[in-house]
Amino acid sequence: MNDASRVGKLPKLSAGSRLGIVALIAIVAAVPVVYTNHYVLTFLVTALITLVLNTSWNFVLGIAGVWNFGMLAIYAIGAYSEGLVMLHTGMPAPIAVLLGGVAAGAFSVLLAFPTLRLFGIYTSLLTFSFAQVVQFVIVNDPKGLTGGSFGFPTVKGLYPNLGPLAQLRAYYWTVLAVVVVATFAVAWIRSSRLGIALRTIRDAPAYAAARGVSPLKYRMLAFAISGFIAGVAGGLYLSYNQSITSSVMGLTPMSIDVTMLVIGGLGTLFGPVIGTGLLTFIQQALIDYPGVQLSILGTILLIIVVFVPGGLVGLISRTRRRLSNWVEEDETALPTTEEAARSTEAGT
Amino acid sequence: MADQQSGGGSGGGRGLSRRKFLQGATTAGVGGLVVGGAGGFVAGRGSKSSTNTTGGTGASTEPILIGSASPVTGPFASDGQQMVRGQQLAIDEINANGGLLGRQLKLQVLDSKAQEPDVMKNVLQKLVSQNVAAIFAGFTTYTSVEFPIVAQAGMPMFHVNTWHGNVEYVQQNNITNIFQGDPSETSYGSGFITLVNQFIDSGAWTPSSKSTYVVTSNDPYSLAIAKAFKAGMEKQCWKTLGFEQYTVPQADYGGQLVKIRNNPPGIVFFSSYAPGDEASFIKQFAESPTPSLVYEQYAPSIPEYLDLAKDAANGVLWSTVVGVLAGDDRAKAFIDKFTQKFSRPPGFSNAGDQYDLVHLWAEAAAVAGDPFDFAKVNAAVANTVYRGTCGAYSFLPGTLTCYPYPDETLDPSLGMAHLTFQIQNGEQVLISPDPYTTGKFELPSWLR
Amino acid sequence: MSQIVAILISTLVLGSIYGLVAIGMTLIYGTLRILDMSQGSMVMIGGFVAWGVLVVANSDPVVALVAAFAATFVLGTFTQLISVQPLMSRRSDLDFEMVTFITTFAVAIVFSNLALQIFGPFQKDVPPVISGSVSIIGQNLSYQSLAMAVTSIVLMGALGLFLARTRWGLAIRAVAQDLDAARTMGVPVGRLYPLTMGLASALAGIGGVFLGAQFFASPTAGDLPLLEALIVVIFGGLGSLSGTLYAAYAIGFIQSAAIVTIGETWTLPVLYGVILLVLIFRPYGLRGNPSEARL
Amino acid sequence: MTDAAPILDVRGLWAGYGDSIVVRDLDLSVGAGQTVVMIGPNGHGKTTFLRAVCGLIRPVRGEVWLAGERVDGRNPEAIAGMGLVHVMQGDGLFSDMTVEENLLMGAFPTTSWGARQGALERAYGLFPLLRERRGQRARTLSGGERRLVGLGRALMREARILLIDEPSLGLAPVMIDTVYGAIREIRERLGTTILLVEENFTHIGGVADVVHVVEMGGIVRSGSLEELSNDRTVVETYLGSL
Repeated sequence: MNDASRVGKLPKLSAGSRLGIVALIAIVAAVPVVYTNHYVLTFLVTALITLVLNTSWNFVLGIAGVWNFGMLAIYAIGAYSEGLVMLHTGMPAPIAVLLGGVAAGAFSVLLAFPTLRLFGIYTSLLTFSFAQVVQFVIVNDPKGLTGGSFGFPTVKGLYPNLGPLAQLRAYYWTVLAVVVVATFAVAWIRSSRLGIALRTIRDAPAYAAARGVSPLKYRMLAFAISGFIAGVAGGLYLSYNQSITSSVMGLTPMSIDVTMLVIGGLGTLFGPVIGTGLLTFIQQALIDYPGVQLSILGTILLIIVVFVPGGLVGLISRTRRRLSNWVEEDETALPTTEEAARSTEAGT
Repeated sequence: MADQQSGGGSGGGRGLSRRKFLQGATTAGVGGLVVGGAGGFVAGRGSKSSTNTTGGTGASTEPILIGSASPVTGPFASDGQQMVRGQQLAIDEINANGGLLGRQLKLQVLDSKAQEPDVMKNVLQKLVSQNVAAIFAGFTTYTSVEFPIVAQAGMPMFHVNTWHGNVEYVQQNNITNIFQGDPSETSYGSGFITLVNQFIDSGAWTPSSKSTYVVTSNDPYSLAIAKAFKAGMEKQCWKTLGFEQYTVPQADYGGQLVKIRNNPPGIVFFSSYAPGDEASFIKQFAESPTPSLVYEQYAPSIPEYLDLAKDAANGVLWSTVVGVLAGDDRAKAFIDKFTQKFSRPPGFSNAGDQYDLVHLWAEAAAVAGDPFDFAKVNAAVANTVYRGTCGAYSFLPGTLTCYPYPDETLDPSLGMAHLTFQIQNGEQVLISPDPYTTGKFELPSWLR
Repeated sequence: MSQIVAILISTLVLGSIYGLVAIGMTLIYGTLRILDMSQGSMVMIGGFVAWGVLVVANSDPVVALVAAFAATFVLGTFTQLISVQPLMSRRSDLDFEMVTFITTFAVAIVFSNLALQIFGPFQKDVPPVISGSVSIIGQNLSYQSLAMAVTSIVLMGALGLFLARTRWGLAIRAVAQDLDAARTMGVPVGRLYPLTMGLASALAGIGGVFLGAQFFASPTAGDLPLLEALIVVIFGGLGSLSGTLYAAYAIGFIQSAAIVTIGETWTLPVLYGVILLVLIFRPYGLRGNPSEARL
Repeated sequence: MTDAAPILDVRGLWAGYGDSIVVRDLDLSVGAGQTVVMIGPNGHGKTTFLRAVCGLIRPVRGEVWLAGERVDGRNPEAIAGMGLVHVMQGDGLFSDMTVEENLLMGAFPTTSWGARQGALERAYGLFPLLRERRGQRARTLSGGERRLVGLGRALMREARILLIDEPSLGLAPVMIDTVYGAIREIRERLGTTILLVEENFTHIGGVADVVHVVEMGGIVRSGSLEELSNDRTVVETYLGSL
C-alpha cells in the first residue's frame, strides 16, 4: 500500500532475496565456463534472446494490461531494421542493434494509437492484424529489401572474428547482460510513476481518468519501451543467427512464447524467466519426439492456466505465503504441550 | 511476504520449529535440485557422448547414429514425412543386409519446422553434439547460416534445398562435406523452355499466344522456380501477362481465373508446394478451360495431388529436377517396397531422393572403411557416381551439387534427370528426357 | 460484366464460408464472453469426419453432415468442459476473456497436432456434397457453393429462431445478459454452457464438411477459416449475430474484389488493412455493442 | 399456524465474499403463508443473506432448509427448481430481451414451462401495464416498470417462497406505492409466502407478519411490526422516525 513512498525504487527485497538473485545471475553466467557443449550453448543463447523478447512482452501484456499480440512483428521489425542499417550503411553491429530497437520502438508507438480506443479482445485482434500485415509486407516485399520468404541476406554477427566456442560464450554473456538489464528496467518501471499509472489504467480506467492519468501518454511510453526492448531482442536474434525469416513471427512461435509467459506468470517479474527457462528445457527434452512436442506443450498450457492460474510464480508466492502462515501460526501459538507435539509431528 | 527476522527463538524445548524445519527442507531441496540436476545433465551428456566416441573409434557393436533434420511438422510436413520414410526405408534395408561394416544404423529424426535460422542451428548442433555419422537434411535455410556448424564438425550432410545460393556458399567457403542431392532451381528455367521449344518445333503444340500467366505461392521454393521460369521465358520473348503470389493455403481461384479467361495466355504456370492448392486450381480451371498449356510445379509430385484433382488433372504438365524414374526397374522396386511398408506409394521427389542419398552415403562410408573418418567419407562421396531411383548422382566439384541432365550434361549416366511428366488418364507419364520416358506428350483435351 | 459476376459469385462462396464458421464464434462470445479459438479445429474435424464418411465408409452426404454435427458437438462440449468450465467459478478473479482465449487456443493446438499424428500431414479429398454447376454469364457457380450459401443462411435463420422462440434459446440469451439472474430462474448453466459451445462447434463442423470439398481435409485446414472468422467477427462486432452475417459477406466481397482488381498477392493485407481501419474508426465493429467490449 | 413445518428454515448461517464474512450466525424461519421482513441498514448483510439462501453464494457455515429439505451447498438453479423465487436487488432483468421474453424466463423450470401461457395471462391480469409493454426491450423501461417486470416474472411459476430484495430501492415515492401495492396483491390474492428485505419501516405497513432487525450480519430484535415500532430503543437506534 505504501507504493507512493517507493515510487522510482526497485521493489523492496530482503537481503536474502537479493543475495539469491545475485547468486542466480552468477550461476547462470558461469554456465558457458563449465559447459562447453555447443549444442547446449546454442539453445541457451536462443532461449536468452527469447527471454529478452518475453520480458518486453510481459511488460505490455501483464503489467500494462494491453493485449498486444503484435509483439513478434515488433521483434521482427527490430531485426530487419538492424539488418537494413548494417547492409546499407555499414554501421557496426552493436549500434545497428540499438537502432533496430529504436525503429521497433517507433513502430510500437504507432501501434499504440489505435489501441487506445479499444478494449480487451479487440486490442488483441487489432495488434494481431498489424502483425499479419507486417509479415505479408516482409514476405511479399516488392523491392527485395527483406529477402522475402528466403530470409534476410546474411549479415555479420556481433563477434565475427571469434572462434565458435568463444563466439557462443560472447553471445551468451551479451544476451544475458541484456536480459539482466531489461528485467531490472522492467522491475524499476513497474514501481515507478509510469508503472503505477499503467496499472491504474489497467485496473481502474475510470479512476485513472478522474485523476487525470492520461492513457495516451502512458500507453505510448509503455509501447515505446517494450518496443525498444523487443527490437533489441530481434536485433540480437539477427546478429546471432546472421539471418532471419518471417516465419519467426508465425503462429507456432507466437503460441510458444505466449505459453512461456502464461506458465511463468503473466505480469510477474520473474514469470518470463521461469516460463522461458522451463519451456526451453521441455522443448529440448522433447526434441527427439517432434510429432508430439506441440501436443504436449498445448496440454501443459491448458493445465497450467486451468489449475495454476497465476502461473508458476503465482504458485510459488502462494505456497510461500501459506508456508509463512504455517510458520507464523506455529510461532504465535501458545506453546502448549499439545501444540508442540503436533508441530513436531508435522516437522518430522 | 515471509519476514526475515531470525527465527526459531521460541523453539526451546519444543523440538523442531516449523521455521527451522522449513529452512532445513528448503536448503536440502534446493541443494539437491542443483546438484542432482547439474549432475544428471552432465551425466546424461557425458554418457551420450561417450557411447558415441567409442562408436567413433569403429570397434564397437553399438548402432551408428544417423541424423535427419526434416520438416515433420509445420507447412512442409508432407515433404518431411516423405523424407523420413525414404531415409527409414533405406536404413531398414541396410540393416536387414547386415548393416554398414557390420554395424546397424539408427535414425534420429529432429524437426526442422519451417527452417527458421535458430531452429536449423539448434537441430544441427544437437545432431553434431551426438556425433552422428551423417546428416540428412531435407530443406535448409536459404542463407546457409547453419552450414558452418556442419562444416566444422566434418560429417557429411546431404540436403535437397535446390537453391543456387546454398551451393555457391559451399563453393565460396571451400566446404567439403555439404552435398546438395539434386540440381539447383536455376535448371527449371532452362529445362521447361527447351521442352516447350521442342513441342513447337515438332508441331506437337502451337501456342495460342506467346504469353504466360504465372501464379506462385510465396514460399522460397515455389517462388524461385516461378521466377526462373518467368525470366527464362521472357528471354525467349514470351510476354508475362500476370505474376501473382499468394500465401498457402488458397482454395478459391475465381479472381485469377477471371483474368486468365479474359486474356488467355499460351501457358499457365502454377508453382506451389501445396497439393491441395494446385488441385483446387486445376479443378476450377477445368470447369471452363482456356486454350493454354497448364504447367503445375512440384505439387503434382506428391501422390495426394492426383487423389485430390482426379480427372481435372489430365493433361497437366509438371517437372522436377529430382524425381523417381517411373518406368525404371530400380525405381519400381523402391516404389513396391515403400508401398508395402507404408501402405501408400511414395511421392515422386523426396522419398526416393532421401532413400538414394542414404544408400549413396552408406556405400561411400563402406569404401572409406570407417563412417567416422569424415575426411575419407567425404572424399568418397565426392568421387561417387551412384545410380539411384532418381537417376545418376555425381557431385560437381566445388559446389558439391548434382548435375542436371540434359541441362548441363548430355550424359545420362552422370546427370540427374530433369524430369517432365504429363498426367494422362490419371497416370503420371514421364515424357522427358530420354532414355527414361514412359510415354509421349499429348495435347490436353481442352486444346484438341 | 463478367468481372462483376465473378466478384459476386466469389463473394457468395467466401461469404458463406465465413458466415458458417463465424456464427458459432459469435454465439459463444455472446453467451460465454469467450473468443473460442478452437472453432478452427472444429472446421478441421468436420472435414476429416466428412472424409471418413464419404471416402472411407463410402456413405452419403447426409450421413456426413449428421456425423460431423454429432462429432463436433461432442468435441465442442468436451472442449468447454476442460478449458472453460473449470474457470467459471473463478470468473471474477481472472481476466476471463484472456484466460479462455488462451485455454481454447491450447485445445486447438492439441487437436491439430493430434490430427497430424492420426491422419498424417497430407490433405484428403472430400467430395462435394452436391456435384454439378450452373453457368451465369460465363461464370461457373457450382451447386456445392450454392448449397453452402443456402445452408449457411438457413442455419443462421434457424439459429435466430431458436434463440428468439425456444426455451433453451431464451435461456442462452438470458445467460449472456445476466448470469446470476438466469441462474435464479433455474437455468442450469453447468449444462447450458457446454451445450452452447457444442452447438456452436457443430455449426463450424458443418462448415468443415462443405469446406472439405474446397480446402480438403488436413490438420491445418482450420487455421485460415479461424483467422478469417476472427476478421469477420471483429468487423461485425463481437456477439452480434446480424452483424456477423453482414460482415461475412462484406469481407467476402472485399476479398473477391481485391483479388480481381489488384491481384492475389495483396489480398490478405488489404483485408487486414480494412480491419485496422474498422477498429480505428468503429472500435466495436459494425454492430458491436460498446458496453460488451468492456467486460 | 406456526406449528406447521416452516417453508424456509435457516440455522446458524455464516456467509460472505472471500475473506470478509458479512452474515454471522443468523437464524431465521418463515412459515407457510407468512410474510417475513428483514430490516436493517445497508451493508449489514441482508442481500448477502438472500444470495446465500438462494445459492448464488455458498454459505461458509450453517444450514438452509427449504420445505424440509436441506439445500445449502446446492447451486442456485437447483434451489430455484425447488420453488424458491428470488427477485434480486436491481431487478436482474435481461435488458436486451423484451418484457414478454423476460416473463417467459420466469417459467423456465420444466415443471412450469408447460403452463407458461396461463401464467403469462395471470401476470398480465395482475399488472396490466406489462401487457402494454410486452414487446418492449427491458432496457428501455423506467425503474418502476422494471420492478413490476421483476415481480411479474416472479409470478410465472409456483413459488413456495418468494424472496424480494429491497423493492423500494431507487424508486420515486409514487412508484414505491405501486410496487408495494403489487406485493400486497401477491400476498393477499395468491397467498404466497414471502421473505422481504428493506432498509426501513416506511413502506412495510400492512405487509409484514414478522419483522427482524438485522445488524452486523445478525438478527438483533424480532417481533411484529407493532411490537417493534413500540420499542423505543429499536425505533431510536435503528429506524429513525416511523
